[in-house]
Amino acid sequence: QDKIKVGVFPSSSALPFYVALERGYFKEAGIEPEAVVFNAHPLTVQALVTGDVQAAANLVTLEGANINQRRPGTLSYISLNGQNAQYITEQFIVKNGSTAKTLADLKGAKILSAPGPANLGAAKAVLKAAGLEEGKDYSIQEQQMGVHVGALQAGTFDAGYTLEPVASVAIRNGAARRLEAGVISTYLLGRKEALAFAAGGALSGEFLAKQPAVAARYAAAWAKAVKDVDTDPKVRDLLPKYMNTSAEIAPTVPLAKIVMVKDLKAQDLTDFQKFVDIGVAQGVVKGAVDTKSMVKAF
Amino acid sequence: MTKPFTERLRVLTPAIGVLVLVGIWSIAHTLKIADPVLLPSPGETFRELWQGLAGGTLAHDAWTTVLRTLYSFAIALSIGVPLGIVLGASDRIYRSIEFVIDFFRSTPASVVFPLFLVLFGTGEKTKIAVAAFGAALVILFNVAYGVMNARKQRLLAARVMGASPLQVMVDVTVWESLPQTFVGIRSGISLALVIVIVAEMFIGSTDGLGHRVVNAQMVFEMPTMYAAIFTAGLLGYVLNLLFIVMERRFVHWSGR
Amino acid sequence: MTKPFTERLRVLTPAIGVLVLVGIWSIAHTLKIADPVLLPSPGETFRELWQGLAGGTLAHDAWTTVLRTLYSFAIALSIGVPLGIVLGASDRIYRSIEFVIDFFRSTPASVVFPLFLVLFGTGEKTKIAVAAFGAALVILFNVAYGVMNARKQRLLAARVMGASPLQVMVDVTVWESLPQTFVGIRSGISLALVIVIVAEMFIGSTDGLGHRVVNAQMVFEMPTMYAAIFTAGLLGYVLNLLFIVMERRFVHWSGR
Amino acid sequence: MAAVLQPEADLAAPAGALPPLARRPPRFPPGTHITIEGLTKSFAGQPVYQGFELALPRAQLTSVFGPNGCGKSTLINMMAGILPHEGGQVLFDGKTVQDTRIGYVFQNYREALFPWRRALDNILYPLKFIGVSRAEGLERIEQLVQEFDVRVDLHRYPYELSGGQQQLVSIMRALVVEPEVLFMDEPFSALDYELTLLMRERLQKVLHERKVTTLLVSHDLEEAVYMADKVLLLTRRPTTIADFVDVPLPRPRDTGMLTSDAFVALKRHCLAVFQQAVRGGVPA
Amino acid sequence: MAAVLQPEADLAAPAGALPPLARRPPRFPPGTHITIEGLTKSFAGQPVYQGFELALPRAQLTSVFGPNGCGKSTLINMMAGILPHEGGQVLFDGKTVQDTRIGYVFQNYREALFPWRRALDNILYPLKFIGVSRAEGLERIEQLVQEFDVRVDLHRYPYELSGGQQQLVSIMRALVVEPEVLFMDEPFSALDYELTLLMRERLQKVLHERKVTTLLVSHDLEEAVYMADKVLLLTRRPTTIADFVDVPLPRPRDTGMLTSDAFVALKRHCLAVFQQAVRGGVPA
Ligand SMILES: Nc1ncnc2c1ncn2[C@@H]1O[C@H](COP(=O)(O)OP(=O)(O)OP(=O)(O)O)[C@@H](O)[C@H]1O
Ligand SMILES: Nc1ncnc2c1ncn2[C@@H]1O[C@H](COP(=O)(O)OP(=O)(O)OP(=O)(O)O)[C@@H](O)[C@H]1O
Ligand SMILES: [Mg+2]
Ligand SMILES: [Mg+2]
Repeated sequence: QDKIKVGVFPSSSALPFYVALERGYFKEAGIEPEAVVFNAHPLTVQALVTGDVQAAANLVTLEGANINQRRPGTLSYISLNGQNAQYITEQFIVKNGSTAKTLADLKGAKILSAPGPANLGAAKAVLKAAGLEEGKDYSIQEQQMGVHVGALQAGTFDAGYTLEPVASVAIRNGAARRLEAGVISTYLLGRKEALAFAAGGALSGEFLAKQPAVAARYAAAWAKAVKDVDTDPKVRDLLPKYMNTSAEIAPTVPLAKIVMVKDLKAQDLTDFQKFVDIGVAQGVVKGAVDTKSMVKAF
Repeated sequence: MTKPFTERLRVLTPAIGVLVLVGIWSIAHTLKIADPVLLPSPGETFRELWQGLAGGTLAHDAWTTVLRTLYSFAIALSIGVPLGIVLGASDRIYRSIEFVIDFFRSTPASVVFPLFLVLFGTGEKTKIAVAAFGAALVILFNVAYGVMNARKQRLLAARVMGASPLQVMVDVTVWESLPQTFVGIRSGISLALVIVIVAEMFIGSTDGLGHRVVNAQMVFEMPTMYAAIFTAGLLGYVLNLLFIVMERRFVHWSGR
Repeated sequence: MTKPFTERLRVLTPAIGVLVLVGIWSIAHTLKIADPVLLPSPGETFRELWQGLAGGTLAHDAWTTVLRTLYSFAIALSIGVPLGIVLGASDRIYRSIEFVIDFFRSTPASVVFPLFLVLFGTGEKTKIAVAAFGAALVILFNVAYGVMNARKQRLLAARVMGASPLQVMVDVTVWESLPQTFVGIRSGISLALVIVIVAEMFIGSTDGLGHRVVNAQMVFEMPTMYAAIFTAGLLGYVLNLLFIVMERRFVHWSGR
Repeated sequence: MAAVLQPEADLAAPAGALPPLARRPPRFPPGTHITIEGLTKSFAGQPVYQGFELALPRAQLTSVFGPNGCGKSTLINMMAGILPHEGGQVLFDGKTVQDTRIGYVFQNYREALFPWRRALDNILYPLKFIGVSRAEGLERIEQLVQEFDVRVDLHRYPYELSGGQQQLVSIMRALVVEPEVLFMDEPFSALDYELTLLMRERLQKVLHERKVTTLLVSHDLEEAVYMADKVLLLTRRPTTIADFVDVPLPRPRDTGMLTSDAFVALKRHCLAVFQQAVRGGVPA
Repeated sequence: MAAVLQPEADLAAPAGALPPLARRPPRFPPGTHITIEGLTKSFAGQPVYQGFELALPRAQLTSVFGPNGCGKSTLINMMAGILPHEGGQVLFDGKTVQDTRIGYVFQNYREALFPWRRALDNILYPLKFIGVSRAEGLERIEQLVQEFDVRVDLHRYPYELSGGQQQLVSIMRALVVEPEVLFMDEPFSALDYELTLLMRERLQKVLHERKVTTLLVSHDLEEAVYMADKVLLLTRRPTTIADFVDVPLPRPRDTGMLTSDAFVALKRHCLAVFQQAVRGGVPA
């Protein structure tokens, strides 16, 4: 059994990891994984750099692009989590009782955003695309995910650019209503059905180089789990146990579309490159990155 | 006449604090100063607390946090007290490294997490190390002050009796700084608890009160969250209480 | 003979601390104890620091943070000192609300953010209020201890001269607790800075050192991040220095 | 306890064994200023005073003379209202100590000075409670400096002064308020030879002239008798009055008196009483 | 400075005005135990001692008598090595104070006791530095208790004791180590009448028998002369020696001696010198 430490951000996008763990796919592959939970993405990247973890279950792609830009070959994605209006992750919600029907109706609103320059940048870019100007038409402020529901409930903000499963919690609690989801695809990638690959499962470059065979076995187990996630609704039972999702919303909470790198189509690769380029343009990623160097197919 | 009764009542004094806190909380809840969804009633919270402690996982999370806190506090104590005494004894040396102490005292623990992750890896060690570091600084700072403000006459008395500088330290300086050391100790144990919880929240963890708070917040289980917070505060008080009792025992002479 | 020279050197003592810190940092960097991408060299960082202070936004962020810190500290001081004196003067009262003080001292600021958000909204006020709250607790705690450990004889002397309880407080207790008050003040200003930075990190903010640290961390601009952290630590020292100087002026008698 | 019960007992008087109209029986001689009734005090369960009774005459100086640890400091601390007692009461002309202007020279004079104030400001301090202006205060200090030939730099902080200088400052602080009642607990113990003589001579004159009721604790028998109108001789703990001796020597007194027959006889009497009292009693 | 320059001056001697072979001129009489050379000290820029020179004879008791603030405490603090001086040196048989077993009764005896130790443990404390076991220490204390008729509960904490009791504890702590050199700064100031007499009598006997070199600061002239082999009379600041008087009275002495002609004459002489010295000088 090869021991592998996997950095996990406790949210639904870590599902393949827990599926592979619970269904014994790792064990079959001769891998004994240890989950290392991080509540901050930069710490996951750092752990990959220092070799504290060999893999990440769900690492934000812009973070990955960033570190690869600075230190080429730090990590490679083996699967990507795509999101759009169907596979809802990012979305605008409005507080209960709001009359807004489209993004343009957010004129004059106080908006909260998921934290971090990437999220804030995306929210602003989307609103700009919807014809709103920051400062004049709306104000926006980033807030920790944990306070989103409360802030909308209390009416401190009128609307929010937020992520799943927080949005589902807010909606279920009656604190908010979904305004529009999949906004990155629609407004930034330019096609409603395009997948925005905002996160994915990754392996560290060092791990890939030193233990290619183990990496391959890990990827195989991972692929099996990804398939289950795509096809088997029962995997949702794992959400409450590991991934900060209450049992009530687990059956219905939207999940991203998880795709193994080898299954990515040409259009997907283009969309991914475009997604990262937007990050570069916003200054969230330091410089241009060729996304092909960031992914590895198994 | 009424003395024994008042005496008996005195044991209950700390309970007044609890009552005040819960009272304000109840009022805030009844007046709906905050949305009831955001701030649950004390009743709900205590039900949650009781269930969590009796059968649930709260007891386990609390225990994990306590263990981490005690570990880091023990380390902090064994570094902070001796170092504080040594540094406090020499004004020159203290002034020369004051910068480092004040620097790190003024830097949030969450900011130094990355540094400690590099040094101590991703396991338990980092959480304990950061908390120990923070608490040690506070203890050191207080002890050093206690030493610097020690009554000079008593140090001289020991020296004149033939005590070596080391013996003066052990026999007099330590005692003279004891009241201040207890301030440091109590600041330190609270800080250790705070940092452990913050570490559990932000470095990520699979147990502990910080983990519980973050999770409850994510799924918007406010009673669970407040039960965890209340447990944290309660632990802080109990840990402090230990040292309050010790202090009353040992520092009978302060101010005399 | 050599005195004037050593005297002149003494002014430089605090610089030793800076040298020690930067020295360790350099060595760590040179030995590659941490990956250079994670821990930049002091050189890089200081270049970034310099540019940020000279033309960049670092100066603005630092200034914002300082302003918030000073506001909250001023509030904390004006609450903590009087309350600490009043509470410390009566053992009974202090013991009765000790629970509340220890409770909140042991609760991380990040945990009470949601509560303060509800009370103070999302603006500047919340950040300042949380920091003021945390700092006030620490100041209060220290002042109360200072009062409780005051030399009894001096209080009696004032009373016998006809001072009312209030006058005894103002004329003696305040002074007797002054050394401990300064410990509280210095703990308080550091804590205010820490909480302001944490608030800037976690409560939406568009400026301030905390915001800068978080953003730099997200985009992996390590020199920017360390420049911001270094600025924070430096601010902490400078703010402390203010009170070190004041303390030396006012507390000439401690230990006599 | 006694203090608590007193009013009750008074109210119950008609039914009790007390003579009906004796609300305040004239137990104390006329001219009494300070009355101590039923004073009770113990430390760690061991009594120091038990139902202690004393009347101090107005405008006279009473010397207190007793062995170490018999409770002299305890007594004047209780009288001055800074040490709680378990029973009994101390009244100044029927008033409490709060309504009386007192001066107090602590035995532990060092700790009683405020190190954050210069000597001068230490002396001026009590004046703010009796509404005396700073200018007037400085004048009074100037007068004291003249009177007692003070050669201390009053602009220094107490911890920069020698032991005797500190004690001198402490004495000046007690005198500057022109007290009605003055407590002095071994006030000359650290003063030099000449200053002690000067102090004794001037002080007894000044206090007599100004009609200050004074309690002086002293271990120097000669001093105790020389200064006094009455000498209070105390026994070991539990403390009782061994004797309360009148000193009917004329004033103003001078050093010549020290060798007078009357003085020597008084001294001898006091010493005899003291020695007998000391030999008895139990160790504290 | 003087201390620093001394060796240099010695080396340069052949070229200088000093007599060539006089490395250590026999300036001090034989039998000298403590030598003070060129002692210099100032506070806040104002000199207390300037090139102060003194030789104290072995196994004798020297009383120091001088006005308040002249620097008596300062002098013995410097001798005991707890106050730095700016120049000069103090040697005990050519050794430094570190190599000498000393006892010290502080003028500020309260602050010098450790409130976290019971009186008994305070007295035992210095014994650990001279390798005396606790059992032996307790024996010594028992002896002291007998000798000085101590009636203090030594199991109390210092702050539970009266002023005089604290001072007594402080004296016992200084004596328990059986010092070679004993410094006492107004050691009897708070003791009661009888205890003072007892202390004087027993102490002068014990110290003489055990050949302890003693420095006693006292403001009581009678006491100073009665106890002393030599009386050191100091002037006001800047402090110089007004006189260094021999007291050739036989030992053991008793109170009868106080009225002897020789004693009275000595006392009168000392007083005259003192008064002249005090009248001169400037206020501190
Ligand atoms: N806090 C205390 N706890 C216990 N005992 C105490 C306390 N304070 C004083 N005593 C005891 O009370 C007695 C009286 O003390 P007090 O200080 O009044 O004596 P005194 O007559 O002033 O003696 P002295 O002449 O030595 O100053 C002493 O035996 C002392 O031990
Ligand atoms: N820390 C200090 N700063 C300034 N002056 C000081 C300091 N300590 C002492 N002095 C001064 O030095 C002089 C000598 O003080 P010292 O205590 O030696 O006097 P002393 O002879 O012991 O007097 P006393 O008989 O009153 O105890 C005094 O005039 C005092 O004011
Ligand atoms: Mg007394
Ligand atoms: Mg002195």
